[in-house]
Amino acid sequence: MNWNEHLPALILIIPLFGAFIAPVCSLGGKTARNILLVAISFLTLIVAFMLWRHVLANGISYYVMGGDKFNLSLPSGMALPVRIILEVDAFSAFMALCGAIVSFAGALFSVNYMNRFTGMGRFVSLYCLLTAGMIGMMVTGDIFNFFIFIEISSIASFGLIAFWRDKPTAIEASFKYALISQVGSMFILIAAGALYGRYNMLNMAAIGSVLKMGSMEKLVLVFLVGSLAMKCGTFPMHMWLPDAYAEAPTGVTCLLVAVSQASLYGLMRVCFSIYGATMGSSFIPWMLIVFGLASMFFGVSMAVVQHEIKRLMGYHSVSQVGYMLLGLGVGLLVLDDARAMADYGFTAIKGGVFHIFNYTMYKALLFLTAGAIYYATGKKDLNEMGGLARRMPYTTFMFVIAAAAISGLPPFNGFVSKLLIYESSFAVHPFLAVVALVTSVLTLASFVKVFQTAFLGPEKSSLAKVQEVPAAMLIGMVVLTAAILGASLFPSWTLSTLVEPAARALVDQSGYIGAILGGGM
Amino acid sequence: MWGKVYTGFGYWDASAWILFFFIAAFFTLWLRSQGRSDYKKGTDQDEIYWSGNEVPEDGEDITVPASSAYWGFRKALEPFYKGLLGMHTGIATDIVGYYVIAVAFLAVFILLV
Amino acid sequence: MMKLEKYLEILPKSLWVTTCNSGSCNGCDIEIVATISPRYDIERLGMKLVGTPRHADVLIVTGPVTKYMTNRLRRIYNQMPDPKAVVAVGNCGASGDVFYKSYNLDGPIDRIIPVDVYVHGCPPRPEAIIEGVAKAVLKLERLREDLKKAGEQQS
Amino acid sequence: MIGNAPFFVVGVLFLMGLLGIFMTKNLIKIAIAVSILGSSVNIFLVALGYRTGGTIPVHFLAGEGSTMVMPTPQAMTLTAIVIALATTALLLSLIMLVWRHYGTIDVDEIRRLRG
Repeated sequence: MNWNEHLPALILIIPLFGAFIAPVCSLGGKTARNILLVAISFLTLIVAFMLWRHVLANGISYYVMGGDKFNLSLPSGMALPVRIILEVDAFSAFMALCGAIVSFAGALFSVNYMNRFTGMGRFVSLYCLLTAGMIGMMVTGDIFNFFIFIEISSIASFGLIAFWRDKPTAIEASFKYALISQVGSMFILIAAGALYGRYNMLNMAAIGSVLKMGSMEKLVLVFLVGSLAMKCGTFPMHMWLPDAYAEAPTGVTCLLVAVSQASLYGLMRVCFSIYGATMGSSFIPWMLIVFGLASMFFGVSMAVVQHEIKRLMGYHSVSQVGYMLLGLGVGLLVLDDARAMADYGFTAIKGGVFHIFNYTMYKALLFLTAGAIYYATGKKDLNEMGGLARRMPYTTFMFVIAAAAISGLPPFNGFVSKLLIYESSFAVHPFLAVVALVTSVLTLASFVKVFQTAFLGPEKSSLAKVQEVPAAMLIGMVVLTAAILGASLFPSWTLSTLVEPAARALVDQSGYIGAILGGGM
Repeated sequence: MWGKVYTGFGYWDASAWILFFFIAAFFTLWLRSQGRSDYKKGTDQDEIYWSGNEVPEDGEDITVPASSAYWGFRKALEPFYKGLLGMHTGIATDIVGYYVIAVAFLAVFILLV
Repeated sequence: MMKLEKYLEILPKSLWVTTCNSGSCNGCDIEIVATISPRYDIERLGMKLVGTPRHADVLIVTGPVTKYMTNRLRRIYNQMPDPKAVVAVGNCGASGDVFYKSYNLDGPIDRIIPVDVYVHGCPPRPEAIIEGVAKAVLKLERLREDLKKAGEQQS
Repeated sequence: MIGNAPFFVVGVLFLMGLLGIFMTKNLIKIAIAVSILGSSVNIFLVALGYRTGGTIPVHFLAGEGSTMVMPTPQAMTLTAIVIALATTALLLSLIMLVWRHYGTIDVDEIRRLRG
């Protein structure tokens, strides 16, 4: 058996193994623990990359836990899909690659950033667990396992957000996130149970193949869409997000960005692969578009008036998720209209998928630069900063690149994905593109504010002793900067190799189902 | 690799923009090189002009804090921001409330349409 | 480095002027504003008011110099690039006028910085100010010649 | 009708849980409400797995009956219970820390992060 076939399991097992070995390893001292953290996340990155290559070359790869077929055949000839299955198509592999890059960068950053604190054994353990949960959400092909991985990542993130447990605000943020995500998970579980009760199956592909739209399915769809939209921070349910992002240690915030993208992945998987063309009405696509517009506009208008650097970036996460919902919602709207799909729908999906990659990279980088500022100055409030560009030239350089990318300044990658989204959503209604453009302007405005108040201006006496952050943290940022610059300078290459297979896999519902069922049970 | 990205209405070419960037950078640097270099260094001639006053040693005294940035924007949109900030109460049950209301709204409307 | 000769040949009679109010009653300042307004319009002569001494050729000072303004006036003068000329506008700047020997004065202006042209009047008419600035052009041309010679000797 | 009784119970419990979260101000009571919510979902899963007259799906104990109860919902419920246990423990420990830092467990007072 070729070991390439075990990649979907390996990508889960490596971080999970890291999570459980961490307490043992931290007995060996600081160095052993740091090496473990970096090595585990680097291995995950390598496996994610190989998995991505494998999926691109050989099509959808799936892995059955404890057997070679996912269904149990009874002597009577009846087949029941009971086994746990991991299914990785190009979209999942793409998301896992994004998540692994961010996890690696966050781990490199955390090595120095968390050096001054105790309890690092727990930190490493939870960090690996969060990575495992995040990647699990992306590779699983089973809706109940999706719930389990959501819970794993939620529980790990509660612990990590409240890691500085002597800070009251960290506890508060963690509690808010715990409460809302617990209620949300219950909705997801009830939806999974309802699907099981209806079809006797939990496998996403198998459910997708037999799904018939009825009242129950509609409610299930709403529960899943609402909860997953909450987990990735869409507008009326985003209030936990800036709190949690601002209070978590920075390496973790960087990873939380990828975790919210995993929830977005779940949302898209439900909408495109389980429901897909059987959705019937255009209500949910329009609701995704409306949620997207609302998150975009209100998120960024909250961000403009913030003066705490990570909180401001947290509100930007809300507004950037809006772009992806807009792009993917437009794609979902025209899913069963072949002509409109070829005209602009597929462009919208490409834009949305490309924006996922871009957003994960530059938002993680922005959070890392904010963390570098916090590490160097010990300050979070923009009012107390100024003139840091002279003291921290490398951080400033990387901040400028990330800020230009998130504001959609050409020639950076944010511009390319936003351009795809503008032009395709314009075809649906000009108003959508107008809101997206205004949001982009306000994004630029608020990052000009951050740049001007934190990095420019005269030096302050209170910041006279500030120095550039250590090399390991810089390397963590350089990884993400390289990803941004690569996607910026070679947009057509990135689109054709990275984005287009993922977008095609997302749209191709019958391919997703057929790879598992192999032409019927 | 350097090719164009077609958006359906037009295209985007990163290399054209980078070429433009270098041309613009060249002109900017050329203009800058035309500046006068005959001022007397170390005297008041290379000091900051601060309305004739002495420039404070500490930057703390002359920076505009971030809270004051976009003051006019915020003032002009006062009613909008009042509503928006009023929504962000920061109470945990309100956060859950918005979520449940959103889900309930979706559930009712998807059954109606 | 010394490309000064080249600069000095560019628009030799287009003066950029900055003003400094060293404690006047604002009468002279209003006349200066009237000078740039359409009726007198010194910009047709190539002159204009600029906001900072760093860009200026001529400094127009109004008012007797109060104690508070002494250092500031000196600093503004020092911050102007060479060659530079100073025009004192109004009687106060020339002699102190009604504030003569007042306890709060360090002036008149020529005790603080070298003045090249005095424009009298309380306040002077815009025509007088224009004439004063035109006289400053002569002074500046002489300074330029000196600087050119110095530059040639250096090279 | 009587067959649907578990689902009515589930609905009532679920609404009770949600209302408990909104109506009470005490963090401990909110944690209890979240547990009730979790329990209602667990009851839902267990009720789904029931087949009238079904037996356990193990061959040597199956007896005469040909209807067998699928073990999947039980497995799901057990997993969900374990997860609910973990989150409840985390919620309670967070509430403990909130009490330590804020000196109150009134949910309206815990709002330093806002705006």
